[in-house]
Amino acid sequence: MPIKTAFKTEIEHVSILDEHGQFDAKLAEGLIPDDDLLALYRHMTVCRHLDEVAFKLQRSGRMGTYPQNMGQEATSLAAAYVLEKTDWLVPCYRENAGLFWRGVPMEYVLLHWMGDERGNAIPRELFCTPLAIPIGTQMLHAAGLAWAAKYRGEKQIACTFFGDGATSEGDFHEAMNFAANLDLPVVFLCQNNFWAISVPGKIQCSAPTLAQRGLAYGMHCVQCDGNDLFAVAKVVKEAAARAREQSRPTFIEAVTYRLGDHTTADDARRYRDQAEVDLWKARDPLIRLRGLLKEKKLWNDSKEAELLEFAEREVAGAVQRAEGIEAPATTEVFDHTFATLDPQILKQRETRRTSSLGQQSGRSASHAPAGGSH
Amino acid sequence: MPIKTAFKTEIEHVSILDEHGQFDAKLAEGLIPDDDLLALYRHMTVCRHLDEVAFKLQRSGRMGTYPQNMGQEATSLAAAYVLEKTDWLVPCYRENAGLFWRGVPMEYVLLHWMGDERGNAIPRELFCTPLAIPIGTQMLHAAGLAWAAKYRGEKQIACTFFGDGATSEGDFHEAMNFAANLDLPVVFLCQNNFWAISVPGKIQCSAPTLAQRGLAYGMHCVQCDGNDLFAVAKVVKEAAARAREQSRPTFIEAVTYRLGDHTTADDARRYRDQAEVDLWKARDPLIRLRGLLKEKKLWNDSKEAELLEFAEREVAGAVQRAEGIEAPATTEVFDHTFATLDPQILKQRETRRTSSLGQQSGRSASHAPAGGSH
Amino acid sequence: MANLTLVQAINLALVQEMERDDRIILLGEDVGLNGGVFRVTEGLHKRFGGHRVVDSPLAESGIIGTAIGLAMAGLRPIPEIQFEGFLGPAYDQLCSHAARMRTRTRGAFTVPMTVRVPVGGGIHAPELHSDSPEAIYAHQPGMKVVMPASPYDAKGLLLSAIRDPDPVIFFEPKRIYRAFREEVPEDEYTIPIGKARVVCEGDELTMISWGASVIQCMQAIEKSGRSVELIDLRTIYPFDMEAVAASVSKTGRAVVVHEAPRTCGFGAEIATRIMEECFLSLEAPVQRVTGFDTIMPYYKLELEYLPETERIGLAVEETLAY
Amino acid sequence: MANLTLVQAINLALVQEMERDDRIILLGEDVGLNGGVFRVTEGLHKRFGGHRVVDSPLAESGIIGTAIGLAMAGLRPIPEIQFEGFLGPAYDQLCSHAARMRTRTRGAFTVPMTVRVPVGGGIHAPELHSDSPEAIYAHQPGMKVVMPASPYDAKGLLLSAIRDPDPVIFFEPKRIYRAFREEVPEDEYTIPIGKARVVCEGDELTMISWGASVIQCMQAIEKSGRSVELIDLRTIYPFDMEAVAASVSKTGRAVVVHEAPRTCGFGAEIATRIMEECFLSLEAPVQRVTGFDTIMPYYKLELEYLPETERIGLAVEETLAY
Ligand SMILES: Cc1ncc(C[n+]2csc(CCOP(=O)(O)OP(=O)(O)O)c2C)c(N)n1
Ligand SMILES: Cc1ncc(C[n+]2csc(CCOP(=O)(O)OP(=O)(O)O)c2C)c(N)n1
Ligand SMILES: [Mg+2]
Ligand SMILES: [Mg+2]
Repeated sequence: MPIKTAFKTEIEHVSILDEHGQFDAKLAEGLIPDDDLLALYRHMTVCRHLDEVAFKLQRSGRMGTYPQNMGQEATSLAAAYVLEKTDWLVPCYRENAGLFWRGVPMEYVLLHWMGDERGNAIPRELFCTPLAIPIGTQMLHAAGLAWAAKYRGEKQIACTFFGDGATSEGDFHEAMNFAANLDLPVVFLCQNNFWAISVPGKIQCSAPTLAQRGLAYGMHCVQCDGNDLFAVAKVVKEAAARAREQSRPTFIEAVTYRLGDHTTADDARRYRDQAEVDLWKARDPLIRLRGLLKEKKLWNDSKEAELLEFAEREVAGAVQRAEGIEAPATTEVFDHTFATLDPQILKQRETRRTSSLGQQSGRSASHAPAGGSH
Repeated sequence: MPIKTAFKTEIEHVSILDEHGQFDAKLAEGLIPDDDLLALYRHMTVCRHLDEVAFKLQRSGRMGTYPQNMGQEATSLAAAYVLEKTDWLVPCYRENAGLFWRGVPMEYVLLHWMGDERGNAIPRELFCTPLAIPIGTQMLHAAGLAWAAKYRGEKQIACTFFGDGATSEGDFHEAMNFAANLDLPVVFLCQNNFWAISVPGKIQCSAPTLAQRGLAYGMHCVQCDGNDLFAVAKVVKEAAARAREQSRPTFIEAVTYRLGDHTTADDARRYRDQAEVDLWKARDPLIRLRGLLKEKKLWNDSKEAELLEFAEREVAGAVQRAEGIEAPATTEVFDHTFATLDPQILKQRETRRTSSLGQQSGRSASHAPAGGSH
Repeated sequence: MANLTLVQAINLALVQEMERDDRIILLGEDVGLNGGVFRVTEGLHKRFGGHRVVDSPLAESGIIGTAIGLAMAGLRPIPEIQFEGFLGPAYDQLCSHAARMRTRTRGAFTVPMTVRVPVGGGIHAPELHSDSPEAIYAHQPGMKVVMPASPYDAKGLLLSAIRDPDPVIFFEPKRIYRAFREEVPEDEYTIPIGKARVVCEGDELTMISWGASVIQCMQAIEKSGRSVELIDLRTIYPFDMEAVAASVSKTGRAVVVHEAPRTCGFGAEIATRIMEECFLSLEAPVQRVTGFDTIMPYYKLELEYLPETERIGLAVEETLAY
Repeated sequence: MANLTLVQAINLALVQEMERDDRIILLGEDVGLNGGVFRVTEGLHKRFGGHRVVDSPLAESGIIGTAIGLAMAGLRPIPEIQFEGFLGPAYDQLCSHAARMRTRTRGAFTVPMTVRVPVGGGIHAPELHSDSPEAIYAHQPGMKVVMPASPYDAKGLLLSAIRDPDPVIFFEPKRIYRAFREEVPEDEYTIPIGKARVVCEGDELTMISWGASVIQCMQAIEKSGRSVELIDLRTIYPFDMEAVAASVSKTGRAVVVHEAPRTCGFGAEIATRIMEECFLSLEAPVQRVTGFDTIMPYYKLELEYLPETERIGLAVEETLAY
């Protein structure tokens, strides 16, 4: 036959606990015990509260630009929940819930947005890389981290998070392609929230699904409801197994939505309809989880009130720790450029000057009459 | 249903004149009249001869590194044949056949490989961009050229050529994504010859087909036998129509093979089996086209002998013109940096010097005793 | 004549030039409905439509690469890169293609494109939103690099850049996007690329700077009480060596101020050229007041990094005392 | 002790260091079976296997980006970029990540990676196979830049680079890959990063260069018959200003030679530093003999572009006559 089929495929969409409270108990079987469910709900609530507090901190000049995570908490949290504690989390900047679950202290993320690199000094034993500012670049690091584990024969994998916008960058493609062709144990978790600042998803990907990005690499790919803790847990768990056992990557499109502005520097009303936001408010992962917990008789209003108080205390404590840290010393501008500073940086460090005359006698350079080293 | 199908697709493979001489006359209908078929065969033969001559020129030191096109002639030729004369051809460096068909003088390509930029000064009315050295970068220019046509409301489209290796570059992804999401009239024609220098195709794309790269963008994609003039003509014709009429891009995987080394600087015996090469020698586009012509009683051995003589004359003429051109003037190092040279470049041009003392009095700078502008 | 910020002056220049020349297309991330994250393209989408003010995919190489194609086809694209820290992914298209196309093709193809990029520190922004990569692009032959330091200059230089037949990177110092206003004529005017501006005259020392640092220089000069001639370079490449040499020949002393790291910053080029051309007039070594040879810190420490009034003032004193 | 070319010396260093340290992984285009397009990794794939010598996809950002991940995990990747002209696509990963990781994370993550890159012109190669971008990376804080000019140095510097806890770009001047041989000890030895080599002593003028140009300098000096001290920088960043200043303080005159374009080339930094530190000893302005401020031409004209013996010789004469 001169015209034959060269390739044929299908992509699945997974949903377990939907926006109407429909719950597929069979698919959910064994995924999340009730105790954990409570812990996860509490965790999301704390994260949500952090967003509110951070917003106010920014508005009152106590913090720089901050990107709210509001509405997207379920995705990174479910992933962090099902992964091993030694699997790499390679985030972008809307993964507070997952990072905190892993154990990153809340004040680290606050410090980052307060313009302080100490917020990135995440203890290595947490296996989290710092928030990534240049979009689309960190997935390559995830591929390298996973590669290192494979090279060493360890069963560690890497899970990397990014947005719909990030999938437009060339580095996204290269990361997916390296992982697929070199058989690297990576989970690529795209949080499709339909917007990249003001640019709608169709400008980033006009295909029917974002999930099909993975087909380009012969990678297993799947779409799930990103506001559904169970669905994300299920697909990430399967992807992790595929990575751990077969050293094969997976591409996951988690469909979600950011309920807030892009960052505190943004005003989303300029480019999107309130109707759309309202639609997604109804799909909030917290609401549906609370609904399920109530249905299961695990939750009630007084517990909720208690939880909110707890969240306030937690977040207030983190803010206090972040704001209470001593100001960074000016020497910090220099000290981490290299493991060992070269003479030139040492001189700049010592004198705080770059002009050669100013570098001749320490901090308050005298007006030396003679030139350099002669 | 909690697990449903989010996406479903198939990709076709098109073959019309296969390596065994099987010819699907129905699919071929109206594609290439017999007269043109003869002209195309002649053209490919000339191109093939050029490869042999160029190889010898390189070996005898009369030309720099040269990439033979041998075995891949059908792909770019079929594309150039079905496109309008005003459609952009945006090549890599194995598209001699297509470029010459369009009208690029053979000596231009020779000059390029002889280390002479004049080989890139392709008259604009030919709508061909110069050979691209950095792999994977030119597809973005094709997207821009096509975009400009669309912006102006012209029915012009762009067809860009690249290898399997090129599809690993981030720029490939960005070009495909821009074209798909901004609805640009581009034909992306990948010549999958299974090798990127010594690196096998599976390292560039481990998916079952390269064609499915296009699925990531919701782009129409198709695979064809790249050594089959008819198949390529058919898919490019359809892609061109899709571009011209609907302003939609297409991704084509043309399966082919380079019969020679990567370039004259390469020795393919280091990394690939002769058996593989032999297999593909039997799939040579020239052989099967000659077979068809003979079957159609349009060709015989004396015509072939005549043609070989013609090819020798053609190529010899081109070599003569390329070698006969006057040496480039040293001023050429400077003259095209900007439309108007700035004072600094003018001074460098005038003095052929970069040292300030040497720039004070023309070519043979005197040993001026005094410094600069005082 | 209106009293405009730098953002408004650029917006005005874009509006007027787009009215005049329909070959102009703006493209970039969020340049459309949103008017750019700094609102420089505010209102243009509405005025000129989505076909001329195009929200692109989030891909800097793609933005520059397609703009190169648009320009090769004869249009006048004005791509915006959202922050200078995201020029990196476009480095290859800029340096391997945009800057080389005319030379490569002996003029058969050219790239008349103006790349708009906010630049520099001092606005409490996140990482990679505060760098100063002008020297990187000044080192690339075939590329012009412009950086205005005032609303008036911004409009005049942008018009020149857009009309230039070759690629221009137009750096917009974000620290002064809204820091002050200036009278900017409604009428069309251009400021030639390659010509510096003498901000204030003086005969004891020449200070050379560009972009937002010019403001710090002005403050330092005022504080110093000395007679310093301040030159705002306006164009980084090709830079106005004539103006610099004329001034240093007069003063015999020079200080260069920029935000980028010192090593291989554009200050090195200027200092060397001064030495080359004014050797016998030089009374003191040319001094560089710049960023340190370290990574631009997160914002808590950014003012420790940037060349501020005090550091500039010290360099002036030391150079005069030499 | 064997008489080796630069290619062989690097190959030997890689073999020995890979034997010693199994954290080392080589990755890049064609580095495997093919042994690299310059055969620098010849035999390594066979010796160490495909898991340590990895043919990567054709994607420079991917090569550097994954190498960063490998290094962050504690391995010692040695990515190869096939030609310096293809560093462009990796510019962002190098400058936004590799160079910044230690500073960004206050040392929690580091990138001990050595990027091998053939560099420079003079071998009749196609476009973008003959450039010299060392100044670009010297301007990036957090990045070390090394360029040997001899087989002996190549081995010793490469070992230092591999063992360095921070990212190093190791430029290999392809013009002298096989141009001459030198005795290279089998035994392990290192040459410290940041230390220059005095190639020949002299007291009339100091010449500073690096990479393949060192050979041109030697020829020019011999022809000149003058007493010129030639310093081979060996490391571009951090460069050995002490050695340069000591020499220029003695000679009072200096010429810097490099292949890259003049504007913002590393010569500008050296010339400025000399002026800053040896101002009162300088008898003449430091001269730069470099590539022009134009695109590196295709090979028919490349020798007109590169700083050749004659141009260097003229600069020596003029500087001495000043
Ligand atoms: C390389 C790069 N380009 C541009 C930006 C500016 N920028 C910051 S966030 C953003 C949008 C990201 O969209 P997406 O990936 O969908 O993530 P989301 O914010 O929606 O979670 C842009 C353009 C950047 N940070 N990095
Ligand atoms: C950006 C870039 N990286 C590396 C190279 C070196 N190089 C030249 S050709 C080539 C292989 C190209 O393979 P493919 O795209 O399949 O084209 P083919 O040569 O097989 O036609 C490589 C790696 C290059 N020219 N540009
Ligand atoms: Mg998004
Ligand atoms: Mg190929």
